[in-house]
Amino acid sequence: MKTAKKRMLSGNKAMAEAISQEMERDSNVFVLGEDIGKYGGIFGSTQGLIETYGPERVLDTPISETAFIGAAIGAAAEGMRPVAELMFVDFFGVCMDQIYNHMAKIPYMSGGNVKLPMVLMTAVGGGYNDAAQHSQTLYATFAHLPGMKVVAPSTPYDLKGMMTSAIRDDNPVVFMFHKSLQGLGWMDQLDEAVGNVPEEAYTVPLDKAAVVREGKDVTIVGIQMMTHYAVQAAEKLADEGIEAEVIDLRSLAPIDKDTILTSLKKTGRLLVVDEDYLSYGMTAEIAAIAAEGALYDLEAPVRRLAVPDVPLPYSSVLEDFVIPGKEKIYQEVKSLLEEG
Amino acid sequence: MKTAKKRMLSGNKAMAEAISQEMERDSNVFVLGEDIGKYGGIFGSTQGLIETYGPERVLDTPISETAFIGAAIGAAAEGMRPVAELMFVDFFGVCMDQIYNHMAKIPYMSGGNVKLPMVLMTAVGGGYNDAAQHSQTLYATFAHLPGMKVVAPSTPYDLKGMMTSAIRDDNPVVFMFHKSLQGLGWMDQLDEAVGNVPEEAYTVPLDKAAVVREGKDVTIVGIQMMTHYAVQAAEKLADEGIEAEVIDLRSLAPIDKDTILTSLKKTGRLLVVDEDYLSYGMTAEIAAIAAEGALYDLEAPVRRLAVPDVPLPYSSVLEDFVIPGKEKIYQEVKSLLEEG
Amino acid sequence: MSISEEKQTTVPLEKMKWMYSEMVKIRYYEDQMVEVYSEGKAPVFNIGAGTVPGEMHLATGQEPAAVGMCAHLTKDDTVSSPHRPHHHAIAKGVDLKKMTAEIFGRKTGLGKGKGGHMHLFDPDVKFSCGGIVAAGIPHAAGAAMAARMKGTDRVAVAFIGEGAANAGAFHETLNLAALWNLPLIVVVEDNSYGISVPKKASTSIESNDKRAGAYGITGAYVKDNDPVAMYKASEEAVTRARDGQGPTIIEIETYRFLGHFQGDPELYRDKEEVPGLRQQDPILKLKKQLLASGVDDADIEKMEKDAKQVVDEAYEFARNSEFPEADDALRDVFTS
Amino acid sequence: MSISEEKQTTVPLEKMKWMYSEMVKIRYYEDQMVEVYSEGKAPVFNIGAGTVPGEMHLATGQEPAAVGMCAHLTKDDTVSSPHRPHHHAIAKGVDLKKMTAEIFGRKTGLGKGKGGHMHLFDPDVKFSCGGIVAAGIPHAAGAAMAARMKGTDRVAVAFIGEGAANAGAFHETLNLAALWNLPLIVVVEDNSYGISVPKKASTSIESNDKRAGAYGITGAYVKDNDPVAMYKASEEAVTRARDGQGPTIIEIETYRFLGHFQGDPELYRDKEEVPGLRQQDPILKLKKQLLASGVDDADIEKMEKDAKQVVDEAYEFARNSEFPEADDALRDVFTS
Ligand SMILES: Cc1ncc(C[n+]2csc(CCOP(=O)(O)OP(=O)(O)O)c2C)c(N)n1
Ligand SMILES: Cc1ncc(C[n+]2csc(CCOP(=O)(O)OP(=O)(O)O)c2C)c(N)n1
Ligand SMILES: [Mg+2]
Ligand SMILES: [Mg+2]
Repeated sequence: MKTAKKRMLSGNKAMAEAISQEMERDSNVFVLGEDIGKYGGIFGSTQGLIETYGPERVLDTPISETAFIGAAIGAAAEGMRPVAELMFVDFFGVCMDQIYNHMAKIPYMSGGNVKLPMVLMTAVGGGYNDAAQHSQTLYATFAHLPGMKVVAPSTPYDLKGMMTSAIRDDNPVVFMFHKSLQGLGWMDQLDEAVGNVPEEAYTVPLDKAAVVREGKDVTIVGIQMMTHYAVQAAEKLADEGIEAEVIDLRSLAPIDKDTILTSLKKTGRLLVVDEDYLSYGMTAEIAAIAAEGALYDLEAPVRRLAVPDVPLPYSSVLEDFVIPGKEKIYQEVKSLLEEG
Repeated sequence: MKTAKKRMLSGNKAMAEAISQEMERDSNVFVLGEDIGKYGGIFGSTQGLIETYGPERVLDTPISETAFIGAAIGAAAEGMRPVAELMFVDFFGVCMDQIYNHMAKIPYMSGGNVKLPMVLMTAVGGGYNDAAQHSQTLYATFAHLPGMKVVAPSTPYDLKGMMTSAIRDDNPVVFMFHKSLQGLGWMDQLDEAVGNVPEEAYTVPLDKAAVVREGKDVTIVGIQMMTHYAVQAAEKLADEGIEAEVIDLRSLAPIDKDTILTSLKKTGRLLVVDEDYLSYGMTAEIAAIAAEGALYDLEAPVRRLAVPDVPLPYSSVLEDFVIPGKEKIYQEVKSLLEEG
Repeated sequence: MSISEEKQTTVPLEKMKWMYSEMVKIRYYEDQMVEVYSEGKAPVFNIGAGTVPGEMHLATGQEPAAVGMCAHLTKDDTVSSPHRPHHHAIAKGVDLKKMTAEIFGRKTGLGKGKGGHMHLFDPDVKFSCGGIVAAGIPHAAGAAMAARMKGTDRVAVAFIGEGAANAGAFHETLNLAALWNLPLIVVVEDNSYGISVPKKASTSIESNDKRAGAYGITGAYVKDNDPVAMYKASEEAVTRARDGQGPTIIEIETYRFLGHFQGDPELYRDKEEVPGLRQQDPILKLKKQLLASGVDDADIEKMEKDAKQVVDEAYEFARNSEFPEADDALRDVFTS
Repeated sequence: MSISEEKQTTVPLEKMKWMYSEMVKIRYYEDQMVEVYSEGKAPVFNIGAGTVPGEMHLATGQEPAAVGMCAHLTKDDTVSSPHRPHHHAIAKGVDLKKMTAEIFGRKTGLGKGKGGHMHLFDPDVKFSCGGIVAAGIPHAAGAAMAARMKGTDRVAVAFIGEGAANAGAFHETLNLAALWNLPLIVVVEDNSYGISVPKKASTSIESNDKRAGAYGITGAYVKDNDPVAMYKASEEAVTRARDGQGPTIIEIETYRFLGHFQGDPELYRDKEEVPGLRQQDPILKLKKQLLASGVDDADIEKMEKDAKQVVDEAYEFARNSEFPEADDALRDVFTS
């Protein structure tokens, strides 16, 4: 029996704990990627694993993403359960063929006869001036293509629970973790990057959004950092008597339409916030869901906030301008409430 | 002076003519890709070029998409104007890093100091049972990522005019041509794949949609094959007194919002049809544009028709089921008109 | 290193006969496919029409690579194959009925009609193929990893064309496999072309076994499309892999009797080339060797008849199978 | 093939002096960057804070590769560089003020603050770099193609780390360059690590010059981080390229004195390793050689002073430059 005392863990420790527990539970689970051994993963998601499970189950790879992700696919087809790390999601372009043409399609093309129980985990997100090739989230790039579940948890609790679900799932899961929410010692120290995490293994579903704040005046949908900024903005709005409902999407594919539509029925107003690019992005999909399924509930045009179709610029002044933050969300909601 | 007589060309001949005229006009233009020499391009887009310009300006490459697209970038940075062919868009995963992290971002990252005047042309589309790895359009995959213009012309006239514009443009342009609209001898012979094409060089803008059929009752937005199917469906609807306005999007990025919003003001109803995957796709973006900019014009919820988030299946019965066609569009419009 | 050509292993007669009948089966299978593929595509050829629509890449002439290697594999060893997969599938023992039904787009197919000719998966004999050049190499490496992790002596073989050896996946995977000492064999079938591009216009060295040196592994070259030489080179490579001595690259000189795909106008090669190649038909050569080894005409006829019968039954099965329901298209994206 | 080590070309004294002062400049530049980078990151290290935020990969100890090669290049030759670019940029003659301003995120920077430390572009001297491992190799090949198409004798050099030689882009591009006989040189800087992964855990052979054999081109190995040996190997390679004799791979054994990036805890290497490497500082060695060649202390002091002054001025310029306007972020996506 656990004590009621809260057990606080950082995001990356929560992930590493999930992986470790699943490795303990199932000898078919193994981990591979760049610098995931002694280094423990650049963002700490594999810390401690090599010490516990040794280099046979925790494999540092060469800089050969196509080879090692492809090998994970081949191993999964034989019943192993690999967890492969693509260090930054920004690198997807060197190995996307393996991800989307093979990992995501083989189960379907085989008529369900080949299962690929594997997790591709990858770091997303900007906000620390790592510029155009190391700051993207690319949520929609993955979520647009069928055959992979795509999740992006926002809290240590969900990072652990959804990682456990992902490893136990018999389908390929792309697991995106946000660098700023890992609780890294060398990044901005955010309260949101640390949270209560039960020690025992538990699962969180891979297809459910969460209402993280209830409200009646407007619905704000976000994911990862944008969810947290939305909550912060909502608190500020609350001081002015505006009650925003904040939804943490958590899963990009499959997407939980019901939670969104239910909320819109109540609030009649929608702001979608995304750290990914604006056009053809998550904000578009959710706006479309609203236009299809909640048109008669909407009291004002849908609003979208996202990176305005520019690569992520380096300089702080520029990056701050393009990535939505608490203040922009606050302003956008204020202006949205004046309409309609 | 040209005679008024119509000069009918197939889609691929129209493209090849544009490339040839630009090679003639500017010695910096050259072409590279797999089987683009003697074979003339698998889909005929480079036919006749090697005969005219020789193997020094028309380069057959090894199956090394990262190398040759990357080399095109390097050559473009030095003032050349390469036209590179990615044989099927489905292969993007082996070279997407070069495309989206370098071709699309270097101009921005260099503060505009490096220009990359290049065209990446690629074949898209299904409908001939080439299955999951050779039938995709991936429109949104490219259009979501900033820094490239992404166009997908639907007629021989536009194929020539937009290719000419693309080659003359100082920015990277992804030029998608639809296999079924090339007028290939070994594919289904479609009337739409042949059309009037002036002999002299001309340009068609890379950022304008076209209203290809006017109507007042409903707006159907499509691109390439979906535009043609929409027109066919519109003709059938016209027999029943329903006047559909059909918009050929032509350019995915930048997207021509005005043409869409203007049409919606008139019709109040929107159906978006896409040969790409449904979620996070072009249908989402256009639905979002409507939800943001035409909410008060909409008399009924927006409708979307697209590949229902499954890989493209092989068997005809299955493929026909997932790719929208004339009949589905017709049905969808009928049902849309009953609402609201 | 290159396997010494003088080395005289003798090939057991049973294996010779197996190779012969498999080659006949493959050849007959492909010949039938030429016919079936053209059904419904006349008078105007339309790739999307007919009994078997879509692209069709046949392996007529390339049988030796498949049989010489698969003679050493059990159903627990893994094979990955590219867009030209029938010879490998047949030699590996893929269920021929289900494979043919898949190519016919039927519900009874290996992938319930979802995969098609380029996407055949038979987990029972650990066979897979795919339409993206070189992409199967890492899959085989992964199977080789799994074999090791599970403590077995299984091996994995990736068949590719010579054109594929210039793709990044080739290099990345061979480095990885060499580094981790995986039981992986990459067989490069040099049929002189990648679609229309001749090898000398795609490959900066003469043959890809030479690239073994870049990974510190063994390379072997098999010339003249010879199934017996392929058998021997494969034997050494498979033995080495099972013994934990790491990967091998085998390149075999082979012949593509047909176009890249059915419908290929083949304007890029000399009209005389194929007839010349056909004169060196590996099946006829092996037949001569069998006869010289004392197998008699009747035996051979029986083998041929049996092989053909299996193929006929497979086509029959496919033709009589039902199509999937349209909305089956929505299933099998995820398993639950 | 490997360049014979005995071959005794003499290096002109002017070139030796140039290399020395560039190495000093690079070293001093990086030393200053260590300081500047830490500004605003104490007491708590936060990568996104301070004068220079974001990742920072310094080249301290790796100067020989850059100067030995760039000594043979003019501003019309092209250099592509990876995520660790300062030494190459400086040796290639990139505008140091604009480069530093870029790293400071200022409007006056090479990319108006949009690129940052990993994305420096100076078309005036044909320099570029990028943050994706191995991605710059094909860019250099493209520049080499352009050089040929324009009928010039320009060459292109891609600098990469030893870790990058296992990426697919390396293989694809070298095959292409060999095939097309491009004036391309790939310099592999073996600093023993790709982040934390030692070379022996990433690379299946001892050194990457050996991989030249896989493309039928020349490979050369430079040991001991020796700028003079690098100069000689580069001279041969550049001459070969200008003469139309095709590509070369040069691998140089070099030393990474610092972590992979600033802030790297370096738990994967022995505490004694770096002090040992520092004892073999290539700058000190070259200084000795210069002194032995008759250059006197005063000359050297002057060179050092001048080099440092240029660097100081660049930092000064950067520090005093303005930041871009926030909405400049929306410009330069497309040119019109
Ligand atoms: C990554 C990728 N690029 C290009 C293609 C198109 N393509 C299919 S087969 C082929 C030629 C393959 O040549 P080779 O590897 O020699 O095999 P062969 O067809 O001769 O059996 C090409 C270019 C592809 N399927 N995948
Ligand atoms: C395609 C890709 N994979 C991974 C990374 C992450 N990464 C950045 S530098 C680096 C190590 C590079 O090692 P090496 O090539 O030896 O260069 P060094 O850092 O030693 O100079 C890695 C793995 C990347 N930037 N790009
Ligand atoms: Mg071939
Ligand atoms: Mg290194």
